[in-house]
Amino acid sequence: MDLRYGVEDDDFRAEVREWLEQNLRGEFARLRGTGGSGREHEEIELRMAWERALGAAGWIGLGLPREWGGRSATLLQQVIFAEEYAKADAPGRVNHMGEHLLAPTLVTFGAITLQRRFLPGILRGEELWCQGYSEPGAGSDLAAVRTRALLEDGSWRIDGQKVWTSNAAFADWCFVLVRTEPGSERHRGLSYLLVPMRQPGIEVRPIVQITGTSEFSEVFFDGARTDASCIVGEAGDGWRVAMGTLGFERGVATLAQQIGFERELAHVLELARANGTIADPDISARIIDAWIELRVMRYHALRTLGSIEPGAASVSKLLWANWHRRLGELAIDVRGPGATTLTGTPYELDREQALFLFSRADTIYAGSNEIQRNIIADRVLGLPRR
Amino acid sequence: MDLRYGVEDDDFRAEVREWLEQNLRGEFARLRGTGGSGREHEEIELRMAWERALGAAGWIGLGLPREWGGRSATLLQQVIFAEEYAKADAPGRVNHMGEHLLAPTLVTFGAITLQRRFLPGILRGEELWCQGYSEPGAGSDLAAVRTRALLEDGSWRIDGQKVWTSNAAFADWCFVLVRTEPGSERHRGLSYLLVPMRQPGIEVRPIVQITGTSEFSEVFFDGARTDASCIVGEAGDGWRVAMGTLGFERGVATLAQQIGFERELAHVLELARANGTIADPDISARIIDAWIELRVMRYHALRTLGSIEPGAASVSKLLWANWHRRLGELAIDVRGPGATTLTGTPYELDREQALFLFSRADTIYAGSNEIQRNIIADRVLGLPRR
Amino acid sequence: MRFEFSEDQQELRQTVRGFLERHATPDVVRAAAEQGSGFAGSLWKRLVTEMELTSLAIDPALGGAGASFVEVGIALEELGRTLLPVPFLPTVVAAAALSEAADHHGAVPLLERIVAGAAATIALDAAHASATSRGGAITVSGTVPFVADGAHAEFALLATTLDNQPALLAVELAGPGAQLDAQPTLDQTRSLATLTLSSAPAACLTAPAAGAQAIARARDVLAVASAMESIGAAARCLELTLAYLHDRHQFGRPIGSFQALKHRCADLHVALEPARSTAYYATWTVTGAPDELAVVGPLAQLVAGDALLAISRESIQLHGGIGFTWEHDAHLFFKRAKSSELLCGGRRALRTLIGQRAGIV
Amino acid sequence: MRFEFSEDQQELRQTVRGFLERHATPDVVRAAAEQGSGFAGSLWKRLVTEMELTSLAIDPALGGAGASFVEVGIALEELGRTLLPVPFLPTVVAAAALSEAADHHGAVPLLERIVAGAAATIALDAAHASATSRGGAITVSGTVPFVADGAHAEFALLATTLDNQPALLAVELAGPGAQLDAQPTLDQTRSLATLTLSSAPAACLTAPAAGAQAIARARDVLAVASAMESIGAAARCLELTLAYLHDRHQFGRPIGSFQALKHRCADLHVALEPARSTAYYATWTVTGAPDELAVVGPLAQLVAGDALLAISRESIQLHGGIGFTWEHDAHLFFKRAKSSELLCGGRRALRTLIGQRAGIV
Repeated sequence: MDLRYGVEDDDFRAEVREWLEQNLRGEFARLRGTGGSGREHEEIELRMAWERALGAAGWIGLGLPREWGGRSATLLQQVIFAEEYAKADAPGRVNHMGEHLLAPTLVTFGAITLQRRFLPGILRGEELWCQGYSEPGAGSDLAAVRTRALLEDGSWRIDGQKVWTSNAAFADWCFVLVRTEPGSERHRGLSYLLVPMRQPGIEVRPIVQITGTSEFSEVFFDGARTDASCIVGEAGDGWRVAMGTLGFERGVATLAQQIGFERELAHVLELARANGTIADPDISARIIDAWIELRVMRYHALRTLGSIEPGAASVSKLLWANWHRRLGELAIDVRGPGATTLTGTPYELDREQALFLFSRADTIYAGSNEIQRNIIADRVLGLPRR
Repeated sequence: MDLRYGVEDDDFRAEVREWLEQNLRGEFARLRGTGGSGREHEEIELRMAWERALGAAGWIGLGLPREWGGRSATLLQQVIFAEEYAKADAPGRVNHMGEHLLAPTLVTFGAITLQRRFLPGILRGEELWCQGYSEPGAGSDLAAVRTRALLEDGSWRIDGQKVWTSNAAFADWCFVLVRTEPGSERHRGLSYLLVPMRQPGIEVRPIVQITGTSEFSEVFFDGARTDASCIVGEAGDGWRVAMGTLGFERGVATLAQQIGFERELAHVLELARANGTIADPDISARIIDAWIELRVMRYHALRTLGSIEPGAASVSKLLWANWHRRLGELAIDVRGPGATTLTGTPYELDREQALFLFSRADTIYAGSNEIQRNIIADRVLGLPRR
Repeated sequence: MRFEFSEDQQELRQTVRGFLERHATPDVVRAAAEQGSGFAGSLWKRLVTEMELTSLAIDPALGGAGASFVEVGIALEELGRTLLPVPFLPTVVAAAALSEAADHHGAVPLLERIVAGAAATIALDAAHASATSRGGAITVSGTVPFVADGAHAEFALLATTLDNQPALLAVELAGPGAQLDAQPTLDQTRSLATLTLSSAPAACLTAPAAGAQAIARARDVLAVASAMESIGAAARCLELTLAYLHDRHQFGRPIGSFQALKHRCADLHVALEPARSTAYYATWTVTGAPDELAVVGPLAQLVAGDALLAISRESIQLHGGIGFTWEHDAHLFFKRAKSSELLCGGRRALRTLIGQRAGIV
Repeated sequence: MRFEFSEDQQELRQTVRGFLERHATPDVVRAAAEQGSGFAGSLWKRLVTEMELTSLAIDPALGGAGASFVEVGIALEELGRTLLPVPFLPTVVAAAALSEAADHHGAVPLLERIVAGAAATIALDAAHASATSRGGAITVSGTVPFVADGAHAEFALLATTLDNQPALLAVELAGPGAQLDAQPTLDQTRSLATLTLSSAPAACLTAPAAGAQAIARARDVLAVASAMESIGAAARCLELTLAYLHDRHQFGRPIGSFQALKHRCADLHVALEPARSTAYYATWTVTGAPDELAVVGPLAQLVAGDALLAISRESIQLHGGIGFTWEHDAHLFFKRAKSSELLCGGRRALRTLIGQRAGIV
């Protein structure tokens, strides 16, 4: 057990910091603080340009092997990059799905032709991806997927509907879980297809959320097409591939996310000091508790960094989602009665109001609290299923 | 809606108060505050004499029809009696089971011969009862009862084991749920027998609790006997009779119990003022919350008094059990570090320590929190079973 | 002693519920909230003139129905179920305050206007404005935030100081020196405005020594009204959630059959029902036991608010993704819950007030 | 950076766990708790002489193993699992404080006595006693409550004032002027005593200006030790509970298959594992990052204590009736949890301390 950073880590950190400082300038300067959870609608075009700048400098796909265009960076280096990125308040990434979910999936499960075709676009920040997993009838129960695809004349024809898709409005491609064996049930007969978004058979309808903004969309497939080769793994093997996707994160994003959380908490504290609510013992206790829990999350993320144990991701998700939702409630309580009115119409939210409302989704998306508890009970604690 | 007491209620209250004042004197004076939950071991003999005094004055079985020796008292009068009894700090009743569970069961389901045989003993305070429902393998799942009884030579022969029986050590009789049809399962084939406790076939072993005292016992039946006539309802009809028993209380005891809760809370407040912990915002908040919740329980008990709706008793049980358990935690926190040492050996607890430890049982016995939530979800909210 | 509502009261509830189920549909509520700056104007008119709901507890001599506050509470609860944006709550609390000042100069004509269909509002934090009298003429100045339904009311009852004494004043909102600015709201089913007063003419409704008590009592009545509204909203929100748990299937069964969700719903029921009992008790004390109101009013507001917050919070979670959409009504209940809590000064302030009035702290 | 324990550390854990599983069985713990006034004497002797656990982090020059506090933490965690009543925690915290005062007069012989098998205790609330020096001789007087394992220790480290300056003193418990009264305890697996000092001779272990800091640091090390002990107890308590949920059948299935219970157990796991991470991190800071200790020590104690309290509380509930019996071990964990919380001054005091040290309040 030794929790100090090595000299090479410090050097790497200095390199990242230097690059960010040199590049978050000029027109990119106004990207600081934009995008991210609840603000995906901000500065889309410029954030795409920024993604390409990151790619050109080799900061995308850090952890991928050099032969794939990555840097073969260690997990700790990936954390350092993500932490420095967050500390610089650099903008929310428009291609999180492509870099962190699809790229490792292609490396692990994809044919070499698919790797050659798609990895460069991701690593250069030029092709953006979205995820097509959930459906209206398949949310927590993902295996109930009904969107279907059939091979016709050398290409897949896709019909159905996906929902809760982030960034669908500007993504170039979508990785989609579909049923390719008619009549198959549950986890069997599913396939993992790569589908171009810009085609007549696809319609994207934004979902307006309780914040009044649109973070997610519905995606309708009506005779959409993709080439027969655009399948990751074998036909029928989609469940295994999709589940593999969920295991790649291994805690890097969690540690970086905490930098943003620290900033949000600092802002709440500042506000409580400014408006005097810090003198309320209830408010000060909740702020200290939030600070404590954020430290605890950090220590826990450090201990479990790289863990592929079942349930590690579930513990992490429950921790941060509940913490962030409580922070939203704390922020709005610090604001007090003034938070009942808005800064403008239509439904223009300030920082605390947006945090308060948007954080209600944290415990629902990307595996609800309930699903995470199921996973922990079944797979970690080994409690009997019946 | 009119929440005032009528003149006749005030008169009745004055009569009860007067009698208690005149009679909790002399040797009975020292009974004030004895007995009750967690202190059933106190002053047993004298409390039995007190029970007979209550019976002689006609205060037992108030709600029973006059033809059975009761007073045909209204529900509100029963509440008034119980409240005044609690306000006088009169001792915990040694025959709660007989008066409030068995007596109405006999009136509703019992043969007239059984009513004639057993009601007078209960109403005179001369025959004390205990309840034989739970078993080691049948706790929350009462229908799993395995204690068996067979008719042999004009009497029932009973073999098996009951557990969590209050007052088993001094009760004269026990009402027991047993399986009388060999091979029957679940709710079928059960019968409700009345069994004399003082016989060679019965052994009572006290269960030591986490308080170091014994509130409950195990009761072993090894060829115990009772007369063939000592069955309430038909053979095989025991489940219906036993479930009927659970519905008789209708909120009277709940309102009286709150008088004792008020006294306990007042004591905690007094202690917090004396030792200065009331200045701790956390402690004062918890005391105010406890006070608020106790008022809420009172209003709710008044609204639901007499209710036979499914779930009313479950809501009431959850409310008071959780409240009382929290009060135990509050009491010990008000005591502070001093509560880590005892006043004497072996394991002599003071008031707060006893409250803290004993109240852990409140959410378990008489239908655990989990069972109450099941009842509410299934029978009140109508949520689907599967 | 009987806790049940009388037959007349039960009939009133059925009548109001039936009317609202027909007319205050989710679409109507939604349209008023999103487009009408928080005011379902035509429906309000029918509630006032056809149903005569605002004059329920007003003296029959003035054209009212002469009922107790229990009847008003029933109407509040039923309106709470719908979240319909109408100025009912401030109007009936104003009517209650005016009725208690009815022997005082100026109250009677205002009550008659309410009977005739006027909406009123009430602002009870005396810190925001102050008044002076000169030669019998009173003028008031100040800036009063968060005036409920201010934009739809004809006049306001205002807690303030008159020549440095606490007093309850009446101010004409369309009169000289009064300016209302409607605010966009987090909870769109609740209309709020800022009232700016510059030497606006006002009438005083309280005797010099009685102002503080009248203000305190009006606040407690407001607390009860808020409790009843919250109970209605909480009950409706729980019903909608339970219905969803029946309908939504995942893993081949209705999600309402999953025990973890069942137990959480049971806990919500255990939060709601005692809060309901408390709110009912509190409505009775307004007329039936005025001495108890100072404790029971805030207490009812606190526990009813807690129940609504707990239920609406869980409602979003139990609905999953759909509960997080603008299109679904779950967020309307949640926003109502939180804004109610914020506007009453927060749960901690209420608790401390109760602790003080109960003699604990 | 690596968070995992080294191979040596993992081996140490296995060795200690193996020994304790063989010898510190529930029966042994029970007998010591109920009959031996909270002291498993013969097993303690083996832990100290055979396993040499108390000298793990003592300088090899004095006969210790020269390990870091991480190794001590591992032993604390393993002992925490058993609830074995032995004076390990106060002895190793005293050893840590003595090691930091090792260049000071008097510390070395005391460390050598610990290596030779002596138990020590430590009392860090300076308010209970005061000392004066006269001609180089120091005497201390006062009444110190809640001295952990006082009855089984040879000497005590005492936070106090020496001539009005904060100082850490060593006092011989069998010496003149020192009287120990063992107290019966709520948590019978924890031995407590009251120490009465009447001009007892004492040795000072800190330089005049360094006393306050040494006391503060000893308190933070104590916090870490308590955290590790709590984590061990919490983990064991959860394991026992999960095993029961597997074994106990009701309604024809193991009760651990009921989803409401599963979700509660999942939440307990989510309380435990991050608290474990925090406690491990804190043990590392004792030697590895002393600057962080002042915040991380109390923080670890707080969250580990919370986890133990939550788990042991739910353990009783999840066990049902049997969990409420004296015979079952569930109550031992619960009583340990609550007494740990009470003895550290309560969760609120800890939180406030952390808030101050973090610069929040």
